[in-house]
Amino acid sequence: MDTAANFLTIKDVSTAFKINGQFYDAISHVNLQVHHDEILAIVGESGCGKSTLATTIMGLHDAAETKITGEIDFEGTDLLQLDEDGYNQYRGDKIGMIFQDPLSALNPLKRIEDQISEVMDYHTDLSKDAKHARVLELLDQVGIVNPQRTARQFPHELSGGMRQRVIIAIAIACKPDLIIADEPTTALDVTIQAQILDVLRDIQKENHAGIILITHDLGVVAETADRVAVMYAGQIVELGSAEQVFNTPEHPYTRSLLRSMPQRENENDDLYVIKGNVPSLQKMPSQGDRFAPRIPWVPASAHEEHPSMHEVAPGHEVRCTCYKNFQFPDQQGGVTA
Amino acid sequence: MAENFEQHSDVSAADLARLTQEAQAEATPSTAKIIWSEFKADKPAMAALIIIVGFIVFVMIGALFINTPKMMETNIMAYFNQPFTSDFWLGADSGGRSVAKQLIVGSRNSIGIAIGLTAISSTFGICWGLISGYFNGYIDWGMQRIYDFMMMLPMTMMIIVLVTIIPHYNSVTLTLIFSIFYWEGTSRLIRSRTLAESEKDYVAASRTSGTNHWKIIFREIMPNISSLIIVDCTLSFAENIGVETGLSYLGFGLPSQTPSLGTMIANANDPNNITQYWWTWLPAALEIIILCLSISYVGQVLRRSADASQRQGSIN
Amino acid sequence: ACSSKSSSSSENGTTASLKLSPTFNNKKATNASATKNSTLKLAEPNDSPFQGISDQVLSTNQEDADVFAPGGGGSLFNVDKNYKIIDGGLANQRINRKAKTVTITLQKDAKWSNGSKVTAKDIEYPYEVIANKNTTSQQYSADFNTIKGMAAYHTGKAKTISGITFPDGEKGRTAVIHLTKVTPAMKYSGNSFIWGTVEPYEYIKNVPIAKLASSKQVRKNPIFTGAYKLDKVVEGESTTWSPNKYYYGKTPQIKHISINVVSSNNIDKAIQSGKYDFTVPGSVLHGTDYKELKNVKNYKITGQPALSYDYFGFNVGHYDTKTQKNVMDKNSKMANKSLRQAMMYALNLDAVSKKFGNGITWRANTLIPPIFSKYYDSSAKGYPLNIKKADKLLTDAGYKKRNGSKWRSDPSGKKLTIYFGAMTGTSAQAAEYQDYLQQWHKVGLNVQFTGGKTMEMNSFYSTLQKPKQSSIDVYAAAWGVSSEPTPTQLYGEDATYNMGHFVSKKNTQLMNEMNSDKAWNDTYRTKAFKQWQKYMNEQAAVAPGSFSYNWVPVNTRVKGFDMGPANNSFWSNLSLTSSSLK
Amino acid sequence: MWKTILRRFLIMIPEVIILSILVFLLAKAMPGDPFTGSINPKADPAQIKHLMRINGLYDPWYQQYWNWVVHLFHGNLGNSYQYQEPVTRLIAGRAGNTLWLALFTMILTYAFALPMGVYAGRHEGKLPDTIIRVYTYVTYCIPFFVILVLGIWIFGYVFGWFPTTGSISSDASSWLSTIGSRFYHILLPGLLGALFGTVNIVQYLRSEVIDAKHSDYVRTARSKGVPNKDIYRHHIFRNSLLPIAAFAGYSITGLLNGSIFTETVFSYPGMGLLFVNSISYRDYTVITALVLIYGILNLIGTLLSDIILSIVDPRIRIQ
Amino acid sequence: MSLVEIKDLKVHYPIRSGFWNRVTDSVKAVDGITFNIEAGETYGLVGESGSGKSTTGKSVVGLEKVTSGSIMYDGKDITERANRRKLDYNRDVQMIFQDSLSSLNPRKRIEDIIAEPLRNFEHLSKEDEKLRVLQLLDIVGLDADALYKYPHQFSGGQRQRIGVARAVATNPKLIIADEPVSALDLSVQAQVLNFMKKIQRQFGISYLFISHDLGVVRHMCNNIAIMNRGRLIEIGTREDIYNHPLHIYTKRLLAAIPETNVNQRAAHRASRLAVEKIYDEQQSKYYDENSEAYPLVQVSPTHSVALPEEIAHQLANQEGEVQA
Ligand SMILES: Nc1ncnc2c1ncn2[C@@H]1O[C@H](COP(=O)(O)OP(=O)(O)OP(=O)(O)O)[C@@H](O)[C@H]1O
Ligand SMILES: Nc1ncnc2c1ncn2[C@@H]1O[C@H](COP(=O)(O)OP(=O)(O)OP(=O)(O)O)[C@@H](O)[C@H]1O
Ligand SMILES: [Mg+2]
Ligand SMILES: [Mg+2]
Repeated sequence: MDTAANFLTIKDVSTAFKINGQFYDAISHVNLQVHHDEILAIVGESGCGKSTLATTIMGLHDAAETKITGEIDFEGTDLLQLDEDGYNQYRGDKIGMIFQDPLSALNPLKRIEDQISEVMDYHTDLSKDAKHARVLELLDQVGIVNPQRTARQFPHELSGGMRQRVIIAIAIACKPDLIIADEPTTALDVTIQAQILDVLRDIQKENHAGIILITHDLGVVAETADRVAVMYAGQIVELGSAEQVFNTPEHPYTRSLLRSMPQRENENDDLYVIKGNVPSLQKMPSQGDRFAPRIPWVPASAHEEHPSMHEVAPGHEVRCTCYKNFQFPDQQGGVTA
Repeated sequence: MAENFEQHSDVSAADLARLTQEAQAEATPSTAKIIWSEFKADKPAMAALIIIVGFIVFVMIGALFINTPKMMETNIMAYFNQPFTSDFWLGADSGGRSVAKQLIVGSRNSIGIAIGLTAISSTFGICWGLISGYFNGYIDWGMQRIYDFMMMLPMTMMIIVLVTIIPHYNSVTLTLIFSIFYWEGTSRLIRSRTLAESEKDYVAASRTSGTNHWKIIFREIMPNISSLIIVDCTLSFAENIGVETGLSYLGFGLPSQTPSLGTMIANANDPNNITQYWWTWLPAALEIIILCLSISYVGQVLRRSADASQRQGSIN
Repeated sequence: ACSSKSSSSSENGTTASLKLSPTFNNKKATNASATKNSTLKLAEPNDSPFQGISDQVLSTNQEDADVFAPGGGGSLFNVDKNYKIIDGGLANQRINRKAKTVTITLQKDAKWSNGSKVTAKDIEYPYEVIANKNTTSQQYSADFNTIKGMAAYHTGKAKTISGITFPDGEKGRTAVIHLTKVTPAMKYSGNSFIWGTVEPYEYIKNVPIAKLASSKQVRKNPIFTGAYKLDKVVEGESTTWSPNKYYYGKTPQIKHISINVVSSNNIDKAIQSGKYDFTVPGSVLHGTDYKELKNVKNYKITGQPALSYDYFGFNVGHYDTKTQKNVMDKNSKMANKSLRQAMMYALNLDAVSKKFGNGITWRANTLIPPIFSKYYDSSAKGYPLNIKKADKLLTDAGYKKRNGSKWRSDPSGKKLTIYFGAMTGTSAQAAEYQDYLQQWHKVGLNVQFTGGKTMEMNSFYSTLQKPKQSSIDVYAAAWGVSSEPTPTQLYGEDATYNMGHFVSKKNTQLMNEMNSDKAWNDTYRTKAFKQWQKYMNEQAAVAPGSFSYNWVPVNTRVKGFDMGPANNSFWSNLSLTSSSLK
Repeated sequence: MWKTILRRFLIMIPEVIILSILVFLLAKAMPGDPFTGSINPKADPAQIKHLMRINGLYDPWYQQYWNWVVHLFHGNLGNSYQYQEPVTRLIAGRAGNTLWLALFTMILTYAFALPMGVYAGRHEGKLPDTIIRVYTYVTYCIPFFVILVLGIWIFGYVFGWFPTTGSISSDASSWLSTIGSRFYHILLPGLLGALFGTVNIVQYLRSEVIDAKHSDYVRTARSKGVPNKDIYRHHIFRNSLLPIAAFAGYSITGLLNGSIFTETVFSYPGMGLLFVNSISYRDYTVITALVLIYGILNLIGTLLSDIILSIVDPRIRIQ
Repeated sequence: MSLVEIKDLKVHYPIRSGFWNRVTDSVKAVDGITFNIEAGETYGLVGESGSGKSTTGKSVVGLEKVTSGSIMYDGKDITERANRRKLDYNRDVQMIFQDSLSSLNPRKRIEDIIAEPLRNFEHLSKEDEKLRVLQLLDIVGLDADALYKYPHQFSGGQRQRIGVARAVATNPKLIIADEPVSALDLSVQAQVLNFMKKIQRQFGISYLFISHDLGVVRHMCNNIAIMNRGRLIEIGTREDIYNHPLHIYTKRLLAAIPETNVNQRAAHRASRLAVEKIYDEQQSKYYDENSEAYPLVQVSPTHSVALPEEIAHQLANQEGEVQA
């Protein structure tokens, strides 16, 4: 890939939360790059650290309660070295964020227009009129039919889909280079979801932005993502282009996820069930493959002690060597544990 | 029908005892235990709890040994006796009556009023709030109108009027009069929580399980707002200890033969007493403050342990 | 309760242990600037705002009288130290025993504070207001019926009071009152036949009498005949005054007077912090206050015996509503004189007064307060503590402890429980009442509070005023008396205020004697009063409780203070020696 | 919205009627009558009976009630027995005092409570927060009148900074000094009332601020790059102040209750003191009128709260 | 005879306004729907948010006051409370809720939660009851030590299974499952879906399966009804709906399902946009003048669609041709 387009580089980032006075890693040693003009999807089960990664990039964590290490290189600056004011120069301006719950993410007492133009107050010196015009333009851009009217309304007067569009409008108001969308469609209907994803894609094309799309819906990923990072228990376990991940998934976790999806092919069969649960932060194994307990039939020897990423194809990386000889029990022919 | 289950499960009557035992070993501690361990962890809270319980017990037992009519006899020679003497540890009041003894009996009376009032008004308020919050329609509408009406009544005025009407009023009637007005806060609080709680699916689940309304209200919803109830009760208890003081000050309090913290604090209505005869009112005032602070501290802990069990809910 | 041995009373009657003088002889020189510009600041201790009725005819309470006192209250007559009417006031009075008339003649230069003349009609108008059918005044009493035509006017039959005439016209200076009888009481101010104040007829004539009490003329801009005129009333709170240039008497010497109502809880602190020159004489300060104020720097305590007394009443009968007379019941619980006496002897009134009264109150020995120095029977013994005597009296009368009981039963052997009615008041009073019960218990009488506790004032009086009641057997109460001490209205056969219903031929006769023809002779009248006192003391149906001082702390910057009744120019005699309070 | 307000007023009518009957009956049930209090040898019992009769006090209660209602419709609440003037005028004279004091207390209460609550919420768990919370607990525990009595004693008498009685000093004459003196007289009671009244608001506001701090829209604002102080100014303060604004109406109830104590301690001639005096005097007309007025004020307070809330919070609309 | 026959069911919520706060309008949450649920089958109810699916489900289980129409069970109309009580209706018809946490009383132990319907309907002895609860736990794959724990101590999937255990405790004939898996992760969703199928096989339960996830519905249901604005738009077998959708609304829903086949991403998007375009342009053709759905018209023994008769048949024929 073109390294020049490589404007965000996450190097070895770990984020730990303080629980009962001790720090536990919610994400550990994440390495990731985001390019212009691409949608990078991050998928994984609930609690695997997707949101934590997003909020770490945005610098939204309380310094006293979290410990963040590593480096986030954004267009040559290490974001993690910035103070609050320095961060504010980036937030909203160069990095926009879209949240999951569109109702609570908007201030219930402010009109839509004020909430959108607030971003511009801090990052542009547009006149009042110019801001107003820009608000209408943005609302139009995210597919709101009557921008004039919506601008004057309050969040509770809008439907869920419209609210999510407003949030997108806020996120893109200053044409950021990076947009982080944390489950932007989970709360929405399929039809609206499709529309929102369209809007996201259009915006990305228009602004040449890079988008980090966080979701746990593999369908959404398959439809929109250029590249995919699969996360499990705070680690990226597989990273590659959408084609690579969906057509030739390697990591047992990715393969299990795909298998547990109801699809035309398995219409009448039982679905595949991944054994066990995602470990909680406090119970995270300190070494070895974190997914190993959930595929107990794979011999321990197949796993690395300190699993690292292995490139299986250009741009396609997989954590741990266990992928090499992983098979589902029913495909194995009797080698059940 | 039972066979139906037998067919599909390996569990049979033979396993019952063993499985029950296994389950018991894994059983989650009850809320009471959680609260207790919270207290054990928090030393000041423990101290507060000991103060409250110890004090109440001391006062209740102590009052038994004091002959109230005798105590309330005037002793002219001891008129405003200084405190810290062998006869009068805490001095004497204008009637030469021992402040220390009055404090004990008065505390008993005031705490009795507080307990009675809290019991009556909270029970009533809780039931009212639960019922009005659970049912919608005419029941709720009617109850709300009555509630609105009660809210309109100027409380202090109404109490004063009632106090003047009741011919032989004493701590029991006083408690009852107060109860007429003191359920409103509780009922509002409970109602709003009940409304929220009734929306939850577990209530619907109970209804589809054939549980009747009353059981749902008192066995399903009420336990879920129990932390709120506990906290509300502790706080109103704290508030109720001093509830008659204001009335006593205005001259509508308990009869002088029935000492209470209120009648004692009301000694402060005379600025002379404030400075010169401080022992006639200060101990009672201090007692109220210490008791109330302790109770609110305990309330804090209760609230915290209630929160804690809610917090556990979000950690899977 | 171990005070039984300390019987401290003197053998002969009682006197205040404390001697207070009604005057404060300040020898300091008056500072000129003080006279010119400063304000005399007075406090009126009272728990509620005053009501603001400046008119003595309409108002019944002391606060109103007090805050409007510098205006002179429209008072007609000057008096001597026995409240006997003398010449030299706004008007002079002549009684004609033969013609049965009283002639009242105004001073030549008697003027209202607005400059208009005081007229004969102004003397008559109070009677109209008092007796009017629609009046709000509470002052009308049967005694007024001795004025000719008054009853007819009162019932509305007559338009005017025929018995009051104006020899030189309504605008003149003389009014003559025609009576069906004249009594010696009329010689004294405060009697219940001749009204003692004037009303500014011209000023208020357009206000319907029913509305008078709420009118501007009475509340906001009243006019007066006294030394000072009203500048401003702050409703319920204060009045301010300045000299009345139309005043007929001695020229007032102080530029401004302000009178503020101060809650009785706060009065001690207010005086201690030097906020007021003195409390309005006539207002009430208690014994507990005295303790706080007696040693305050820059204040001198003045005082004189109050026009009031505390007493014990025994319920011995009922009021017959048909004949409108009180009737004694021979069989009533308290009918036995020995019982009543014994109960009085059992009380330690001296000790109680000493402890709670701080010298401001003392045990009363009779039912006429000592301010009436002429009538007061200083030799009366009253009821000092004497437990032995009480026990003996009871035992002799057959009240014995039977069957090992703790309590005495009545002579017929029945259980005896006596109910004591007392009003809820200060904590000191509560302690006193409690003490009385204890004392009675000591002589074996089972006395209990009616209803188990002290009674709220309203319930107390409404119980007592029932024609027949049995819930109160003995009660403690107080009377404030008029400056004319004839006790008929309180203890007469047809007096509704005779709440113990004690009646006897002798009593009626003794009281009649006080105002009989012979009583025009002062010595005879004095003798009659003393005899009555002796009789009442002996009967103990109404027994004296305590007397008290009416006392006032006076700031030492004040000069010319004399609260005695003979000082008819109280307000104009006052002056200040410095411009600010000390 | 005015329709809703009007409807609310209509709903109030039956409540007020029931209250009036209730109060009327209760007042009559009190032992004694307006004239028992004036027992003294100067007043003749016969005359007092006469006064009772012409005042209709011997009529059956429904008759008396009916007369009272009829008069009410003529704007006449009857005459005070104690003050011998029309109740309307009497109360009009006192109401101003009470309402001024209440208003002033309310302003002070908010002036104290808002900064305290916000500060405590913002610095949750720190020392100032702890101090503020202990302060609220202590004031919560101490009966109101104790605060008043201690206050008047310390600041009124010991230091002598404030007047201790009345609503205006007797020597205020000019327009300016009148206002000044009135203000000076409500200063101490207002301050003490505020000291007491802050408790609820502080605690409520504190938890609102803490909630708002952790809310999603604040997170959105931070992700917009809004500096911290602006987040507090534009988002947290505003949003947590709204529910407090609605308190204003409800706090009328509390202030009116408190007025009974404040006015008694400060001998401040307002409606509260008038009520206490009227009770012992059995001044029925005044008692009835005052309870009714307080009741109606309570109702208006509630209504006011609802209206304020619907104005400031776009989510709530009275249609 | 069908297990449950729903006929012209309407649930309207009143909207009050005006001076006297009178009912001036209503939200037609469910506006005249008719369908039958057969024994042992899974009936899917699909639609956008707010289309009235939950309201329908709640009406069937008796939680919602029905405005008009009937729900016949066992020959009785159970929209009446008395009939429900007489039949012990909820013993036979139970419900599984979307939010597993909120549907389990957080203050009750698992034993009491599962035993609740037993206590109301079966009145077993203490021992029998405990045994039954243990069996149920075993059936839903939970250990006996769950017995004395509280709901929050379980994972989402486990909680949902507890909900199922409660629903099957009285051996019901019909379970209303209102979006039982939409809050769950893929892996847990698989677990719960498998499990629901399993107990259906074991106990012969019918499901009314409410969801807006068409992938899940396809996996679970034999018969599917599409709901839109309180009305039924299309009813058919899985085959009918997924392969021969007639109504544009159905087509639009189907087109919006994200496709996991990365390679056909572009094509899929194009077809979706095409459907979307038709939907926007031809609204009037598919809805009546009040933009409400037409009454259902049967186009095949299993397939009905809410369209005017001729258009329906015309479309059905076109479909057939395309197939052929
Ligand atoms: N502030 C916090 N303090 C402690 N633990 C936290 C905090 N925030 C998140 N966690 C924990 O960190 C882990 C990762 O959480 P995160 O929210 O990033 O997951 P996620 O992948 O976004 O899940 P979901 O799909 O449910 O949103 C979880 O186990 C969560 O419980
Ligand atoms: N109690 C109620 N009062 C008024 N309207 C209601 C009520 N309950 C539901 N509605 C309305 O009825 C319509 C149907 O609601 P319902 O919950 O049945 O939809 P749904 O299809 O289940 O939606 P979702 O997929 O969001 O759960 C919605 O427009 C909703 O706003
Ligand atoms: Mg997340
Ligand atoms: Mg739903």
